[in-house]
Amino acid sequence: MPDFLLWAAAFVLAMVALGLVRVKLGPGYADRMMAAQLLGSGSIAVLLLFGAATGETAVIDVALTLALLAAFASSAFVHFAAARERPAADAEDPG
Amino acid sequence: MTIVVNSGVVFLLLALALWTVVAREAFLAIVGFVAYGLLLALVWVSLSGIDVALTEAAIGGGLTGALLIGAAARLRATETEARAQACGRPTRVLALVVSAAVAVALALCVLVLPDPAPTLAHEVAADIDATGVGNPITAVLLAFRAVDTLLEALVLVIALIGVWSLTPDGFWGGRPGMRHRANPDGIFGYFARVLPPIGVIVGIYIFWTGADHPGGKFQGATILATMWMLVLMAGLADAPPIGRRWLRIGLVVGPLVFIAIGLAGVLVPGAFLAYPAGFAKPLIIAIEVALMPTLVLILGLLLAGAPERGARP
Amino acid sequence: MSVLVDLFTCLSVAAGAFFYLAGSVGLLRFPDAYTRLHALTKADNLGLALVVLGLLPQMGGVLAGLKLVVIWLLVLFSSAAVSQLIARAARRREAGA
Amino acid sequence: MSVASLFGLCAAGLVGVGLYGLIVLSHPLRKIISFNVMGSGVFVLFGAVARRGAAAGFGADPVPQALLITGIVVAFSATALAVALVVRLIEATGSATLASEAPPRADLDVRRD
Repeated sequence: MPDFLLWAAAFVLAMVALGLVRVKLGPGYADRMMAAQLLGSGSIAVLLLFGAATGETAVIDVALTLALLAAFASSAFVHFAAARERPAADAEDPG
Repeated sequence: MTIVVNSGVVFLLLALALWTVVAREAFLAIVGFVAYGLLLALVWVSLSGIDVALTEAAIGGGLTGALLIGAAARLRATETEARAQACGRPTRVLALVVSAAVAVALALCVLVLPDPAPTLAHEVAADIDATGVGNPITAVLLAFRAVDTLLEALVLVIALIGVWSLTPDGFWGGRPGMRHRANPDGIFGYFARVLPPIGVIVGIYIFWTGADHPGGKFQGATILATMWMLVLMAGLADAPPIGRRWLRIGLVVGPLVFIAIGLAGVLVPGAFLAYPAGFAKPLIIAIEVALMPTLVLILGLLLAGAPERGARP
Repeated sequence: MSVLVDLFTCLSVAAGAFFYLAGSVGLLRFPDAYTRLHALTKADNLGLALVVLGLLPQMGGVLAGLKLVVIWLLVLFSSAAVSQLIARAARRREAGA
Repeated sequence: MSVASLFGLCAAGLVGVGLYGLIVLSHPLRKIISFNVMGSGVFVLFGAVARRGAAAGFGADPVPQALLITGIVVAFSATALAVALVVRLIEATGSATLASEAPPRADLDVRRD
C-alpha cells in the first residue's frame, strides 16, 4: 500500500513537471500565471500521498498552509501583472 | 521506494533554480522562484522537518513571491537597461568556474561528513519534559535557545526600521506602499472577502497546535500577515499610517514582553531567560501570544514597503 | 474489510492520478490560454478530489479527514477564483493589444 | 544513497546555481532572487545535516531545525529590506545600475516636497 501511494506521488510530480514545460514555453502571460496554481494543486496531492505513505499526519497541516499560500501567491501574480498593464492613473503613481 | 519521489523532487528543484537564473524577464524568474519555494516544502517533509516545511510553504512560497512580484511590477522599465549592461563572456566563464568549484567543494564536504553524525537530539529528549511543551522545535525555540528567538524578533524590528528609514522626507508618518484600487464587487474583491476568514482560522490553528505538534507562531503569523495583505491588495482596506500609536505599540509589545520575562529570569532562577521550575509552559505561552501580533504586523509591513504617500487615505 | 478499503484507496488514487495526467496533457496540447486554463483547473481539481477521497479511509481520525476535505474545498474555491482572474487579465491584454 | 546525502548534493548544486546568477545577472532584483536561491541551498544543506542527526526518536536533530526556521524568517526580512532599497534607489536615480561610475542625477532630491 505505501509503495503504491509513493508511486502515485512520483507520477503526480512528473505530471506537474510536464505542466511546467508549458509554463516555461508560454507564450502568453496567462500561461505563466498558471504556474503557482499548477504547483499548488500538484504539490498538495504529492504531499498528501507522501504523508499517507509514511504515516506522518502532520503533513496535512503543511498541505493546508500550502493551499492558502499558493492561492495568495497566484492572486498576487494576477494582481500585479494586471496592475502594470493599466494606465498610470492607477498603480504607477506613487504620489 | 521514497528515493524515486526524492530524486524527482531534486531534479525539479535544480531545474527550477536554473530557470530563475536564466529566465529573460524578472516576472518569469519570479514565477519560477515561487514554484521553487512550493517545491522546497516537499524537500523539508522528506528531510523530516515538518516545522521547517510549514515555514517554507508560508514564507518561501507565498510571502517572498508576493514581495518580489510587487517590486518587479514597479521596476519593469529598468529591465532593458540592465540587460544592456550584461557582463561579457569572460566574466560568465569565470563565474561558471567559480560557482562550479564552490558546488563541487560543497558536494565533497557532504560526502565526507562524519559518521556517526553529531547530534543534540538526546539532550533535547532528556530535557523536553521540563518545558511542558510536546513539540521539540518549540522547546528549542523558546526554552533551550530562547535568546536566538529574541534576537530574531529584534532583527525583524530593525529590518522594518530599515525599510521605513527609506521614506522620502515629506511622507514620514504616511501610509506604506501604494493605494491599491480594485473593484470591490469584482471577483478579486469577493476572493479577498471569503479567503481571509478561513485563513485567520487556519493561522490561529497552526499557531495553537505549535505547542505539541508541528506549527508555531512564525508560521501562523505569516498566514495572518498574507491574509492582511490580500485585503489590502483588493482595496478593501488601506494600510495604516506608520505613525499610529497602536501600530507602534503592537510592533514592540512582543520583544518587550520577551525581554521582561528574560529579566525576571535573572531575579528568580538566576539567569537571563531562565524559567522558574514549573512555570515554563505558561511563560512560553505568554511570550508566544505577545509575539504573535508583533510578527503579523512586521511581516505584513515589510511586504507593504516604505511609506510613499501622506497619512490621508 | 481492510483489503476492500485498500482497494478503494488504490482505485480512487489511480483515478486521481489519471486526471492529473489529463490536466497536464491538456495544458500542453490545447491551442490557447483559455482552454489550457480550463484543462488545468477542472482536471487538477477533480484529480485532487479523487486523491482526497481515496486517502480519507486511510486517515486515523475524523479531524484528519475533515482537514483533508477542507484542503480540497480551499483549493476548489481558490482555483475557481484565480482562474477567472487569470482569464480576465488575459482578455484585457488581448483587447489592449 | 541516503536521503540526507541526496539532498546534501542537491543543496551543493543549488548553491552553485545561485552563486552563478548572483555574479552574472545585472539587474539588482535578479541578484536578490539568485541570492535567495543560494541561501535556500545553504538551508537545505543544513537540513541534510540535521537529518543525519536523527536520534532519540526524533526524525532529525531538532536544534538545527529550529535554527533553520529562524534563518528562513531572517532571510525574508533581509530580502524585504533589500527590495525596499532597490525600489528606492531606482526611484531616486531612475536607473537600475549598481556600477559606481554612474553619475547621480541632479534632481535626486526633487521628491522632497
